[in-house]
Amino acid sequence: MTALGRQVWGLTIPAVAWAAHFIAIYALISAACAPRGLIDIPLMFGLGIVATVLFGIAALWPTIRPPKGAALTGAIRVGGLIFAVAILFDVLPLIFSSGCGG
Amino acid sequence: MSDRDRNSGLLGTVFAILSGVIVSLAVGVWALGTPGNDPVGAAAVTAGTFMEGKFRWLRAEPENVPQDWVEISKTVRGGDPQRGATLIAQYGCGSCHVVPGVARAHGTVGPDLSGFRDRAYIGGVLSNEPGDLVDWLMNPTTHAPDTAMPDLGVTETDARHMASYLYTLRGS
Amino acid sequence: MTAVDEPQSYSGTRKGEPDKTIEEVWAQPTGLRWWSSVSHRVVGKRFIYTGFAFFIIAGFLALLVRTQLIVPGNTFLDNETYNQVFTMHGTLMMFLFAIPILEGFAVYLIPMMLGARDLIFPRLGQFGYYCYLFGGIIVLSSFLFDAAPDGGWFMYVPLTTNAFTPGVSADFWLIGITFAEIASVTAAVELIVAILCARAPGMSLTKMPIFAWYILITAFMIAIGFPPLIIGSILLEANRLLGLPFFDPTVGGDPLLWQHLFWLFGHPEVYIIFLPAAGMVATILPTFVGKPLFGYGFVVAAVISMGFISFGLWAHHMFTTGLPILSLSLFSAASTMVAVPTGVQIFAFIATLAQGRPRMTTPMLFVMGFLFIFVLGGLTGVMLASVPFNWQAHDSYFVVAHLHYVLIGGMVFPLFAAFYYWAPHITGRMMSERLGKWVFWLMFIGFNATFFLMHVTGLRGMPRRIATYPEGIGWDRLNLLSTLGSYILAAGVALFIFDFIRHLRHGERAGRDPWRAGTMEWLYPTVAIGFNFHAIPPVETREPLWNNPNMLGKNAEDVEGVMRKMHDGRRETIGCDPVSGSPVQIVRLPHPTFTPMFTAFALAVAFAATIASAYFVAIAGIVAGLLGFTIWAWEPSDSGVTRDAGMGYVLPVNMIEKRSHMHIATVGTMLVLYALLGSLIFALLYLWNVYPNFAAQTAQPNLLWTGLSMLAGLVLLILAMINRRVAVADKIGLATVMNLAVILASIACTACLALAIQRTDPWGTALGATMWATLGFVALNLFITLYWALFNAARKVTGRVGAGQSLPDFNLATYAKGTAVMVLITGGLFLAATLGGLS
Amino acid sequence: MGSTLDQFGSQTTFADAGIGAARTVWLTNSMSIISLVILAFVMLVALFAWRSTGGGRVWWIIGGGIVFPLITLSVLTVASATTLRSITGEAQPEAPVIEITAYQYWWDVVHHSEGRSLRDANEIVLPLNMAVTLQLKSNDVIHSFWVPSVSGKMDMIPGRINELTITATKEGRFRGQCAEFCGLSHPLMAFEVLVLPVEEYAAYLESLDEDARDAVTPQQRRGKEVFLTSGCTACHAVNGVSENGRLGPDLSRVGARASLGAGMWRMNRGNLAGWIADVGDMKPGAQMPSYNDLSGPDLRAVAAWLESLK
Repeated sequence: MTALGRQVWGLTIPAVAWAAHFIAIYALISAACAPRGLIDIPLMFGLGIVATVLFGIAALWPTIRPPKGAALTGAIRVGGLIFAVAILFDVLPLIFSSGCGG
Repeated sequence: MSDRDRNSGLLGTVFAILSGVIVSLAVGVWALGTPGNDPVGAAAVTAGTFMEGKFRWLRAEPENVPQDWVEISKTVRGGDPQRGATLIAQYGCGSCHVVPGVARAHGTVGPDLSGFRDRAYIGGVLSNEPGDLVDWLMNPTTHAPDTAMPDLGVTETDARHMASYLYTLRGS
Repeated sequence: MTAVDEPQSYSGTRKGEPDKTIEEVWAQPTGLRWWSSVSHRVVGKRFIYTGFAFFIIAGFLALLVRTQLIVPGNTFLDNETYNQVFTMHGTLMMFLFAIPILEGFAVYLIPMMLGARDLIFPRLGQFGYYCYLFGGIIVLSSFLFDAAPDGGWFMYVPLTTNAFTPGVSADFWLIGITFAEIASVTAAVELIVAILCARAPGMSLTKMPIFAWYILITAFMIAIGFPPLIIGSILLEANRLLGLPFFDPTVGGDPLLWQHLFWLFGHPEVYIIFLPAAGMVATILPTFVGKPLFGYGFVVAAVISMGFISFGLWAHHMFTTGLPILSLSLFSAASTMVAVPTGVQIFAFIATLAQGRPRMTTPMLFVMGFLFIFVLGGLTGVMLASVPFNWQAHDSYFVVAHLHYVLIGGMVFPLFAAFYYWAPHITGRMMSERLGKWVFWLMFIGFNATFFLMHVTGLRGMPRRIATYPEGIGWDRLNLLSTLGSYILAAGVALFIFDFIRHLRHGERAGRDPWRAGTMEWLYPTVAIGFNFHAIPPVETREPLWNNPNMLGKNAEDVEGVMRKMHDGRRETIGCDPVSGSPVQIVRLPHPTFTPMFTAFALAVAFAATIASAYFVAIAGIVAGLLGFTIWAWEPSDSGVTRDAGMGYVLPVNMIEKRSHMHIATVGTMLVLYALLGSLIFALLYLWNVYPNFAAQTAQPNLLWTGLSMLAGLVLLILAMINRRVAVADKIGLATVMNLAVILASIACTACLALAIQRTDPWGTALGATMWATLGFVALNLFITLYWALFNAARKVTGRVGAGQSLPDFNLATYAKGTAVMVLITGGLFLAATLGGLS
Repeated sequence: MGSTLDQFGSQTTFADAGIGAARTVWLTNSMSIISLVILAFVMLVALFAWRSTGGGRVWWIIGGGIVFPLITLSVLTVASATTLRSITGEAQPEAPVIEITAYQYWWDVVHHSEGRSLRDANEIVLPLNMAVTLQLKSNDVIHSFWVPSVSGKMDMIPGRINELTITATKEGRFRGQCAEFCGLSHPLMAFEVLVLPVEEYAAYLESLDEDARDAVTPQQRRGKEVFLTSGCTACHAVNGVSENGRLGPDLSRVGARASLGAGMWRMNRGNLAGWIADVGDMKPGAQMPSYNDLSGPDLRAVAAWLESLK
């Protein structure tokens, strides 16, 4: 793959990591808080943290070590940062709430 | 662009911004006020009265206008049309009648009261005169026992206000 | 095969006409045949003009709404008419104005900006336009039948089910809009491929004009965002026609499922509308500043993150539906996050302003208006992400104010900037700067007068969508002023229309590159030739007209580039590597044809007949449509030859490999199809999760047949892989055999899946109905695979395909693989239901 | 000029008649002010950028586009989460339960008290300073329960029971309205909330349990007879007179309500008569037929009797 190709991947990976994380958190909340009650709250919490660490690293990776090439490095850094913060924001409700609430 | 053009352009911009701000402020204050609270309207009226006083000479005084006897015959003593409109809305006349100028008064149970002033009869039983109208509004069932119009318990004062409003409804 | 074949040596329905000049080959059809034009310029303009016509109609409806609300208790419109009017206002604006007109601009501009002679699938463009036109006509025609939709543009169930909306008004909406959406999705796939595969030599992704990035991301968002609504609409229509209980809570359906599907589309939709318009701003702004866009990379990153994050906030339209507080907090947090990429873009625009001395032209005025209005709209959007505030403001006039700030500020103002900016390009004349400033100020003042006050109206408790309101509870004067403001706004639009008509005859003639812009669409004198480039110039920078002295220094037709010397007598453009932009192939483009129009018309008949319950006509329409597609695709392949494009590029025509534009389009289509499947799977899991007791009542799939269906899926997958290898190896006879094997496997997959859930009653529970819907969707894909394989086999048997022309089989293999994976996924879900039980 | 509905008060969210509303007002106000300040700031920066030729700086984008929003958003998230918790934290398991079912286009209200289910309609009486759990349901399409001056809104969705805890903190009448588009007469689907001190609330509950007031005058007796013989009882219930009608609002104390037609018209004899004679005009799409076949005196009698039910 060309250097530019790798850089484009560097832009995409954090985005995909965010999407996977968001789907994971949404699925966990749905599994825990819907009438079926597939999993209990502590498990939801634990899996949520695991997913956050995992995808958070994936999202930050290109920011820390951008693929070689100069064309998009700035954009990769900013993009990775935005998505990492978004991942953090998405998990905040899980951390700060004691249950499904309401 | 000469200095003069630039200056007039600047003046124009400042003027436009200032008048924009003033108009927006006035409109905003008016818009946010409740119906009973209208400082902008009051200020406008005050200003208008003041200006009218200053420019009264502009208005020609009418001379020898003949008396309008129809006008006089349809005048209800002690009636305030504006108060009447409010009362018409409060007594719920609009659920049966169309009453122009009263919000949500578009009932189709009773007759349309548009152009009421030009009607010949009231409820098909009384002639359309101020006294009879006030009486009808207070006790429709005494005059027409089979009418669908209920006695609404209208007091005489209220009836006078309402009647005076109804006489403001002219035919087209 | 020699490296460079003689022009006459390739096959094709259209033998090359090398004796013709390039102008003659690209000549626009005239007379009645004008309708058969496939040129991106013509189709783009048609999208723009038609979209604007819908804007005028929808704007007129908005004026009716405002007039009704001018005083309390008004009787100008009765409740029923009012409901129809506000429903159609929203529907027309969102589906038939905003997206199509922006796609029209993209269709018109993208090839010229990127250095292509036409859009990559011209016939698809024509097909999309006619789908849009006919769909729009179907929706609008409901007024003639006195059956205009009146359930709101959001069509919430159960209000729009048969029980509460008998008659055909909702059908008009569901069918007409779904049809028009086909246009949006086809245009999206086409734009993705056009941007990735047809750029000037050397235009790598980082050298693309920023507008192309915006459109690329938008097109991806359309491809993923529209499917949930398409699925939702089909489920609701199936509910209305067949009584399938997807949304009926008494048998395990859920009205909220519709809301989820609708907003899964509806929220990204807002960004789908905003992004192309922001792309216009990012194109117009640098021109008038005279310096390149500041922070190109930041903006690209911001657009990508916006494209993703905007999918994560659909439920913030559902804060009051009683979702768990934890869900609300998640969506609240996700909603606020979208402010970050927005902020990056806004500040990149501001930083661009600081680069030079901006010229205050009419387009710039509109851009500044955009900045003001959109920032305020964005800020109220952040307010709405706060859950407690949302509980008060939701469905009140505050939201009306917010959404108009975002949409009019974020889309209509940039659009008007674009009208003034690109009008000389389209018509060859400049619009009036003087009138333009009047248009701007009327629209700006009118807009703010109308909508700023609505924030207050809403917080004073006025709900949306009410035809009348009682007097004296604090809304009278605000509404009066809003209405007056809307008349001022309308006056601005009217003045614009006057200016546009005036400028067609009396406008000053525009010179070459009248605004001194840097992007390639301005290379030729205004109202340029129909094929954009005599020779496609290599591109080194993002603003070639500024940085390459050759470009504006020479006559446009003399600018050096590839393909100058090609006189094959065919329409062709250069195809490139998606990332680096280096030329990899020559793409042969079709000539004018009526086939797509006929196909779209046949489908329109099918859809309209469905509304009228004339099912035989509908079936006839579908058959005719299928016939249309078949004729469309029947012509022989252009692959298999190599041509010298000049400048040292000797390139294959319509190459057979993964980077082929056809293959990328197939992959793009699979993306759409997987989004559709994903929506159905979401529905399945949602219903299963929310109503466990009804899930338990649904009959479990049969284990044996489920297993067999997965096996059949696996076989299909392997066959598809073999089919590709055979295609690449160019063994025609073997490929025909593989086609037949794929057909058999498709039939086996369909039969096994159907037998697996034969005991499940689609009318019994909503979950059962959704299982059948999923099966139906997979079966449709299997049918397309089957039909395509049959088609390929037929072409090979009849000798329409020669050596080195196995591109259709190459693409079929990709499609069949995708379908096989769908079968495996569906089979896996059924298996899980059987083993884990539905309870 | 007074208004016909001024007795209900306006239905503004800028109010402190309930905990939900009062605790949101400061959020509304502060967010509005901050928004306008940010708008002004961005515009000033743009103006500055317009006039300068110094070139953009990357830190503008980083600062203005990322850092500043993140700080603001964090503050906002904390503020709104705190407010949310303080509102939803009012829920108490032993709070009185009021079951509200929305119909196209009216509200059925059932107070659950000491094992009794006490029915009323279109007027929701709440005890002062006491958390109440509302169980919100729908009989047909999606509606939304909203009393802006008291609390935020909550949807009423068929097949679901949404719970909303509200605490009214001010005596008086407040207007509420359906906030989700629900069909033809959506704009005419309002209601009133009457907040009473706890003792008066208890008395109100007792009054729901009692038979309706007896007909006294000859006209009222005639009205009751017409009511019983004209088919009204198929849909409407009046305690002690006919208790099986459940399709329409309970009329046991209809005359005591301040409004008619789900919060839309003043309760008086004129409006009652107009309503009975021509519902279709006053509320298009309502299920009730228009009784224009009643003779004039009968119509007046029914209206008079209904007005007397307090």
